Amino acid sequence: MKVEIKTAKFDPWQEIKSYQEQMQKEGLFGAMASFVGSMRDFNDGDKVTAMELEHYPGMTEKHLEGICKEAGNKWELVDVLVLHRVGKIKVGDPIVLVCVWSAHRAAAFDACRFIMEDLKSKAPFWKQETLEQGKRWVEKNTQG
Amino acid sequence: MKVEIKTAKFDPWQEIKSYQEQMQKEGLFGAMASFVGSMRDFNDGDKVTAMELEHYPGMTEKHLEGICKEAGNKWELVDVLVLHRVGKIKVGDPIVLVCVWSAHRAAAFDACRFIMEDLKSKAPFWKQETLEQGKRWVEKNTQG
Amino acid sequence: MTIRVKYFASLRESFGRGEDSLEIGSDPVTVSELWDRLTGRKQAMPDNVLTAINMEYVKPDTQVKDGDEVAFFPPVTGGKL
Amino acid sequence: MTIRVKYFASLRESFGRGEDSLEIGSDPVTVSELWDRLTGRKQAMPDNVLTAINMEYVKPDTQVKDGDEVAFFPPVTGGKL
Repeated sequence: MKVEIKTAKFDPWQEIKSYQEQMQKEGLFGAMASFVGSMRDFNDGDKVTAMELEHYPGMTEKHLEGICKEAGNKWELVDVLVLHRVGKIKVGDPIVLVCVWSAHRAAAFDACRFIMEDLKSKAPFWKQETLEQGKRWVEKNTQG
Repeated sequence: MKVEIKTAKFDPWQEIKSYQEQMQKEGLFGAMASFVGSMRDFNDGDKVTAMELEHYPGMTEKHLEGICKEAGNKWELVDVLVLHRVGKIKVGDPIVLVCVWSAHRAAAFDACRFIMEDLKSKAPFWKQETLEQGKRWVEKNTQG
Repeated sequence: MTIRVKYFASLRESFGRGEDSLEIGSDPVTVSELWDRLTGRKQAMPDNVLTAINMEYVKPDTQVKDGDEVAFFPPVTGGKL
Repeated sequence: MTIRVKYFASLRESFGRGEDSLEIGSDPVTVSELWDRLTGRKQAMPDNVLTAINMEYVKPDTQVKDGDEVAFFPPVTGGKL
């Protein structure tokens, strides 16, 4: 299991590939479900040109590790990888990657979604958007 | 939208990356859900050393394109990529990739799973496993 | 009329071939009646055999037309292990 | 007792600082009472302010102990846009 906060842009595909190679669990998993959240250029009807993500160093990692362990208790998983950007983010940049390996597909799908939902609703991240009119702290999450 | 039957081993991460780059839809999607099914070394309690996947050339592609269009009618999607291996497959090789891009995460998760379930239960593929005792055609799908 | 028939997977193996081309009279014939002709009525078509005409799933009581491609195949088991 | 306090995001901006270190007496004090002291009771802690002690979420009526790290922050909005 790996949870990491990224302060610079990352390539989700390269990260999955490298992580999967070092896992050395080929043949053990038949399923891998992943989710990548990336920065859109619009939110709540406004054009967003940039974004800054703040976190609580220490607590954020601890919280994410807790979510992954909880998922591991609920489903039979082979491995989990969670990466999350902080800092200044540009349109199109990946923000979050959740990747779950398991023997069968239901566990991978369910656990990946569970981790994402918890991450969105409870993990200590805060975002500030830069609009044409200035900056604003986002005070609520988008639905689903 | 792209549906393709692959006769040789493919790298799912490289495929997603290349496809996403040529989409040129950065900023339009905030969510990408993907699933990769790969070959396990066990099934129904038996050790599987190799597998051969057969398909119905023409009908398989047509069927998969139909599933993707159906998903596009049910959810608001930005793009869909489906790749599926046929032929001789080794342990650990990727067999299927389903990748869905959308504005919000619920549509991406739901559509990715919908396509996978339909693909598993209805798309014309047949697999023959090589066990230590010989070959066998698989007559039923694994659950979930 | 001329009908092209395809078999896949375990059915291809039991028929010993992947394809047939049939010349049949102009009388209406259904997919399952075609199966009976092909097997010499040795066995009724098993319930789990799937059937397609021109690459679309059909029920076994669907009638075939001149030039159709009819396919018989076992339950699908695609995707991943 | 010594309490370290952290503020994040919009709260950090309104406090004008990200961190405080407080020396308070040994009388029992809860997280929300700590908020009152920090703001000089100018405003009750808003309902949507989240609170943590030593990097674990806690309810505002939880008591703080010597050496604790207490954090106040607005609703989380992580993940993706």
